[in-house]
Amino acid sequence: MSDNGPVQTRSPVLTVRRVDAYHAITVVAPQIAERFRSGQFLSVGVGGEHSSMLLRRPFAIHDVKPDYGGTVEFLFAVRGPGTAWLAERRSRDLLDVVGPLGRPFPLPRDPVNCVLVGGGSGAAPLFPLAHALRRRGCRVDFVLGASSADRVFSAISARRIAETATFTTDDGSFGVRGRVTDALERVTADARADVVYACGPMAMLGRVAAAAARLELPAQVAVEEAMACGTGLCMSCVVPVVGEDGFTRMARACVDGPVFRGERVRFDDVGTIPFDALGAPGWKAWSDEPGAEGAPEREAG
Amino acid sequence: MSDNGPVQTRSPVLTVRRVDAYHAITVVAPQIAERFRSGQFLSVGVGGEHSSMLLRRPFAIHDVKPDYGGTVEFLFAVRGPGTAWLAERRSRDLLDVVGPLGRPFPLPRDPVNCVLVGGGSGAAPLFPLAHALRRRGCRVDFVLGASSADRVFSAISARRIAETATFTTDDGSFGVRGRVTDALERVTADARADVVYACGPMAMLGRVAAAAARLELPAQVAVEEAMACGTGLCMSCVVPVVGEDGFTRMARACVDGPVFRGERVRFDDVGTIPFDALGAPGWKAWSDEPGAEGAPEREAG
Amino acid sequence: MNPDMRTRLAGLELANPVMAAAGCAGTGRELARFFDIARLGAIATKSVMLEPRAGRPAPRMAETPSGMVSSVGLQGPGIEVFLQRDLPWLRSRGGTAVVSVAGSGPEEYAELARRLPASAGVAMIEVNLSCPNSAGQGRDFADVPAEAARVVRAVRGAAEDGVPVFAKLAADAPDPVDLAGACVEAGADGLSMVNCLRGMAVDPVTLRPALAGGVGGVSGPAIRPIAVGCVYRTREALPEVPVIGMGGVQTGADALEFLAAGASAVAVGTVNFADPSACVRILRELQELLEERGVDRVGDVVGAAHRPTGAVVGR
Amino acid sequence: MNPDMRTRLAGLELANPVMAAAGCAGTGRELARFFDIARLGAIATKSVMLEPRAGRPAPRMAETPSGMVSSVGLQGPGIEVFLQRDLPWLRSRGGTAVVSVAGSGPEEYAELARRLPASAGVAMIEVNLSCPNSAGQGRDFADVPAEAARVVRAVRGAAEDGVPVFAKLAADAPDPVDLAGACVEAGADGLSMVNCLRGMAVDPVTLRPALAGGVGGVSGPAIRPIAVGCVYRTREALPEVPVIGMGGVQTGADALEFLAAGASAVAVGTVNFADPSACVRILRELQELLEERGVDRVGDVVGAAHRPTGAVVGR
Ligand SMILES: Cc1cc2nc3c(=O)[nH]c(=O)nc-3n(C[C@H](O)[C@H](O)[C@H](O)COP(=O)(O)OP(=O)(O)OC[C@H]3O[C@@H](n4cnc5c(N)ncnc54)[C@H](O)[C@@H]3O)c2cc1C
Ligand SMILES: Cc1cc2nc3c(=O)[nH]c(=O)nc-3n(C[C@H](O)[C@H](O)[C@H](O)COP(=O)(O)OP(=O)(O)OC[C@H]3O[C@@H](n4cnc5c(N)ncnc54)[C@H](O)[C@@H]3O)c2cc1C
Ligand SMILES: Cc1cc2nc3c(=O)[nH]c(=O)nc-3n(C[C@H](O)[C@H](O)[C@H](O)COP(=O)(O)O)c2cc1C
Ligand SMILES: Cc1cc2nc3c(=O)[nH]c(=O)nc-3n(C[C@H](O)[C@H](O)[C@H](O)COP(=O)(O)O)c2cc1C
Ligand code: FES
Ligand code: FES
Repeated sequence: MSDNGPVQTRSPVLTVRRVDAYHAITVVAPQIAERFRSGQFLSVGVGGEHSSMLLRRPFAIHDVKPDYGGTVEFLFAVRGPGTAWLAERRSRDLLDVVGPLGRPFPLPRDPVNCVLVGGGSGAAPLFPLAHALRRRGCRVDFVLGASSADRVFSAISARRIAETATFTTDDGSFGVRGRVTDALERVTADARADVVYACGPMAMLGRVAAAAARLELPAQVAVEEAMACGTGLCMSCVVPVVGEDGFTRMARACVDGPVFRGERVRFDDVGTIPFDALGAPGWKAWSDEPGAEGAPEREAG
Repeated sequence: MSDNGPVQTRSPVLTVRRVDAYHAITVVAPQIAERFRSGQFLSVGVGGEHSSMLLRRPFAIHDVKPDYGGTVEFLFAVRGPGTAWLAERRSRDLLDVVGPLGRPFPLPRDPVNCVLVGGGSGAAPLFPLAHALRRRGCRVDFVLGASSADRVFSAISARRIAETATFTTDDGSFGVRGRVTDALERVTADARADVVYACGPMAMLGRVAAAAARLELPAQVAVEEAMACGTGLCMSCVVPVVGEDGFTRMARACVDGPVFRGERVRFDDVGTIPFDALGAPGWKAWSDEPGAEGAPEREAG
Repeated sequence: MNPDMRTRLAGLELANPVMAAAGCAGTGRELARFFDIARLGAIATKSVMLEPRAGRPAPRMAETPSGMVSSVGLQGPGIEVFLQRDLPWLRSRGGTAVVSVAGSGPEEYAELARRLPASAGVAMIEVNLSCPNSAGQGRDFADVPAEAARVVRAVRGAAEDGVPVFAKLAADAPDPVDLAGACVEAGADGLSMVNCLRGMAVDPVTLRPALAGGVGGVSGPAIRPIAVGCVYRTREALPEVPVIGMGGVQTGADALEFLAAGASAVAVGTVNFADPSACVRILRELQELLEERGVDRVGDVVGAAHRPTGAVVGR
Repeated sequence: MNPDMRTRLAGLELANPVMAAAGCAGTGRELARFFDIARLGAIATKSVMLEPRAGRPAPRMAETPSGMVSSVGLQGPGIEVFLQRDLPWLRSRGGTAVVSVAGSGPEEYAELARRLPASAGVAMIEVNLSCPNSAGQGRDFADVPAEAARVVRAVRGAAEDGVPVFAKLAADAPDPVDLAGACVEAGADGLSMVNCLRGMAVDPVTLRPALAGGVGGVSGPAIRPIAVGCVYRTREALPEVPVIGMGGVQTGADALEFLAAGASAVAVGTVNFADPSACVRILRELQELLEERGVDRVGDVVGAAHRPTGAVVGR
């Protein structure tokens, strides 16, 4: 309906490639490519027309190209039956794709210095972000972490796009042994960073957000909460997020996010309903109720 | 387990062809090819690994060849979601196939004259039967009926195999306008028939069986009752069949059939439990109970 | 020849029989990004309560074969915000609003009903008696006919006369038909059936319940035969009572199945998650099916499964 | 390191926890064409009655999303033929026989139990309380705890001491946990759960009920979350009572899900129709999963979902 909202398409697969531990699928989807802004994701129906797998699978959009009117690429690791099915697609197969979904990364107006931190496949949305930042004259530095070398994401293109690219692996099989946060302070200092962008597992994001706060840097984080619909309908993807009015609400990662301001997400309380969240059992006991009008549903970011 | 029982295989598709209104799929399945006798069928899992369509689809085996160690062909019309999915298979796809299933057509010891009557896709099992009969020196004459010309099954090979081939269509678009039974008396007389074999919709089989009885010819009919398992487990495919002891039992078309002696099937009572069937409400009131030992479960044929 | 798709639910006429089910259509805004929500017969809103509610912790959902199990716990902004923000928005887009209400007792339900007059844009009140997702463990309203009747009576008493009140029942109530009868006697103008069935998934890695809430509600195509059975048996017992049928509607053929079983309208729930355009697709498919059959009015197929063979409409 | 797959069901030890479910495994002969039935933990026979029974007219079955709805009506040869033909055959092939019984009242159930001693090769009697497929419309035994208790008491009284008696319950009993409690109090040594849920499909062409019997029983993977939920809640209420879990078991992971929820064994029903080798495949998959997790004995995972996080066996 709205011109920059998501669209649903039956998109032909252009290519399916292996990239280290990942699979990359490119689909022809001009309307998605045209609307896309970095940080947004798409969702794919899996299992075919008579699939017993009802729910769509969400994936970050990794690349968008103008070929064939507009193509969109996503990368994924085989994890369960849905991704296993996707890995078996061949070119010309049709995929049911919805996108672009979610709020994009906010881009700075000025050419500032940006450190981009990614964990595992969570690095995917940072690549189009890096390009967008570069187009605005920003300096980009990468810190990419993974469990092992083959899960480090697109090391070569990271090196190509960024001023510097630092890699960490849990087992030391590539780059520095350790976590992305171990390298973060040095990289932000060297780069004279003005802002941190991060995407990856929730625990990593929590550590990055905390580190950024310590370094007094603003952080934009893109969360990967399990999603059943990806379109804001089902309320399955909630995370506790502090709104501008100071109240914590259970925000939907798919439409209120996936990008939030780092300090707004209550990472320690993810997977719980904080006792002081709006509408938690007994929340009234301690708080002044926010005015009805003032209550923003989209409190995030 | 047993050497001539059915097997379950993951069989690669060799070819998918269109034949008039039908699709023909040939799979490589040496163990099925080797065990096959005409009149038997196979069943195919549809929709892929995570299909919401749980039940296998049964199809008559139309042809068996020695290539690639043994191939098996079945023909089908697209009818619902399962056959639609099958029609989209390509060569090298794997199909989950179980076969051969069911009791085959009994073959005469002597070189007698056989009239083979088929309706629509029901003609499929008559082709391997015709070959088997010819190998035994039997005379074979075909009567094939269908709703319209494009549904007449393999007219050319029927003409090639048989002494004569007569065609009937409901709309007169091919052969004689009318039903197979309209042609049956003439063909059996011309061919000096000793036996009638038939396969097709239940109503047609009923008419053929009645006509054969009138002509005092033995008839072997292969029924196509809806099947959920095809292996005798589920009791969904029952038809009322008179056993050798004179008692009617609800026989399973998939394992007690699909081939029955024509006069044994109570065609008028298909879709009911006849009041005098073994175990029907009140059946005891009128009948002498058959001895427990004497009660053959496989009363058919 | 386009069939006449209008359908009646007690006093209410809908432009067509395809609705979005409560809790599966957001506030309407989310679906409006994919199609014009004024094209739907109606939209049932997420069950609203008096107060804001944070719901259950995540994980709230797990996929199951042809369905899912969920436990959201009625997260919502409360009636104030609903009346000031969500309902006016829905009306402004031409949506027909079936407002679903949930309470902790007859008084809370009644208070909600009082605040939902036709003038606010309420086309119908749907009484959610049986949400296994709600925080409490007991489901007295849903499981005990007398309790359900108390709630329905309270709502019917408090709601405006012109606003039909439908009672929404779960498929795993001890006896859905009994419960339906009790609700109708207590003044329900019609029935919505079915709500989710209790169920659970175990996480294959941790071997713990997959949902934070432990037991949740099963929905989606998996429950369709159970839901169709409930509608069929209720129609048999209460042939005059209008029913909104739901539970796994995925295609126009599924909608037709519910109509034939006795529903006057159908609601699409879980399938919206899988296919955000599902409601309008299903409406189109249903219309095509009716056309193919030569049916003039959708009402002609309602309850067709109860008529003797041969008396089926169309060809 | 092969995990120890033995499991206990009251007095009975099974070689492994994978069984074939009643009415879905024929007499054993049909499956024996695909694998050695002695490899199964046990085979539950089609519920046997005193007299031969012709069952319901066809159509008896319709496919539904990830499941089916069926109404066979307990077609079977009666106890005489069963004892003279089917049971001896099963024993001769080394099968462990769980004999399912169905009757029209406590007396008939008891009479059946009397004729099923251990010496005839009966490892367990399963009391089918709740077959929506049976000819009568009422399901009193299955729905009313006191009625279920009467039947179980009669069977336990009539059955040999050494033969465990399990009560088989439907998932859509008004309160499966209540019913389970009543059965155990009446002497049931364990529980089999779940039997099919009432449901129905409408034929898309005729718009009439797809089954000759109208309403039938829903089974298959579609009902798995409902079944797992029943097992979980029963285990919570009756932690000492052994349970055979069933309802849509399709893979080893599904079997593990039931075990974690509290079942000591699982039975495979509808999936046998889809995959005649399912039972042995599921057994193999389960064994592999336990191996991967480093589990020594299958018993260690039974009820794992009830233990606090971290107390889960294996890694
Ligand atoms: C916004 C977002 C972006 C993502 N981007 C990527 C990406 O670029 N590359 C990539 O490899 N993965 C990404 N993921 C994770 C990816 O969606 C899951 O790996 C995938 O859904 C697993 O499906 P499955 O059937 O293989 O696994 P299963 O575990 O069998 O899935 C079962 C169910 O759980 C859900 N689920 C399981 N894990 C996740 C998860 N981590 N996140 C969300 N849902 C989950 C599935 O959607 C499905 O509904 C992203 C997730 C989100 C929310
Ligand atoms: C022994 C036997 C041999 C057969 N041989 C052939 C053949 O050679 N060529 C051919 O075109 N068709 C044949 N059929 C019919 C074929 O099995 C059905 O057309 C097919 O199952 C339809 O599946 P669907 O998903 O496309 O249709 P749907 O109607 O959507 O199927 C839904 C369910 O109904 C069952 N079903 C529907 N129609 C039939 C039917 N006529 N017979 C059995 N089950 C049915 C399906 O198996 C499935 O479980 C045969 C049937 C039997 C029993
Ligand atoms: C995530 C989710 C949330 C739901 N929330 C509500 C609700 O708030 N009120 C209500 O009456 N029903 C609620 N339902 C039930 C649906 O409206 C519907 O009755 C049920 O899911 C069956 O339909 P379906 O199979 O099409 O989803 C919810 C269902 C789901 C899956
Ligand atoms: C065709 C069919 C016949 C059945 N017959 C019986 C029966 O005779 N006795 C019984 O206790 N359960 C019977 N059941 C129920 C199954 O044993 C099982 O409890 C139920 O189907 C759920 O398991 P599933 O989903 O694995 O099939 C039958 C089920 C089906 C589908
Ligand atoms: S995934 Fe459904 S609301 Fe976010
Ligand atoms: S199809 Fe299952 S017994 Fe014949």
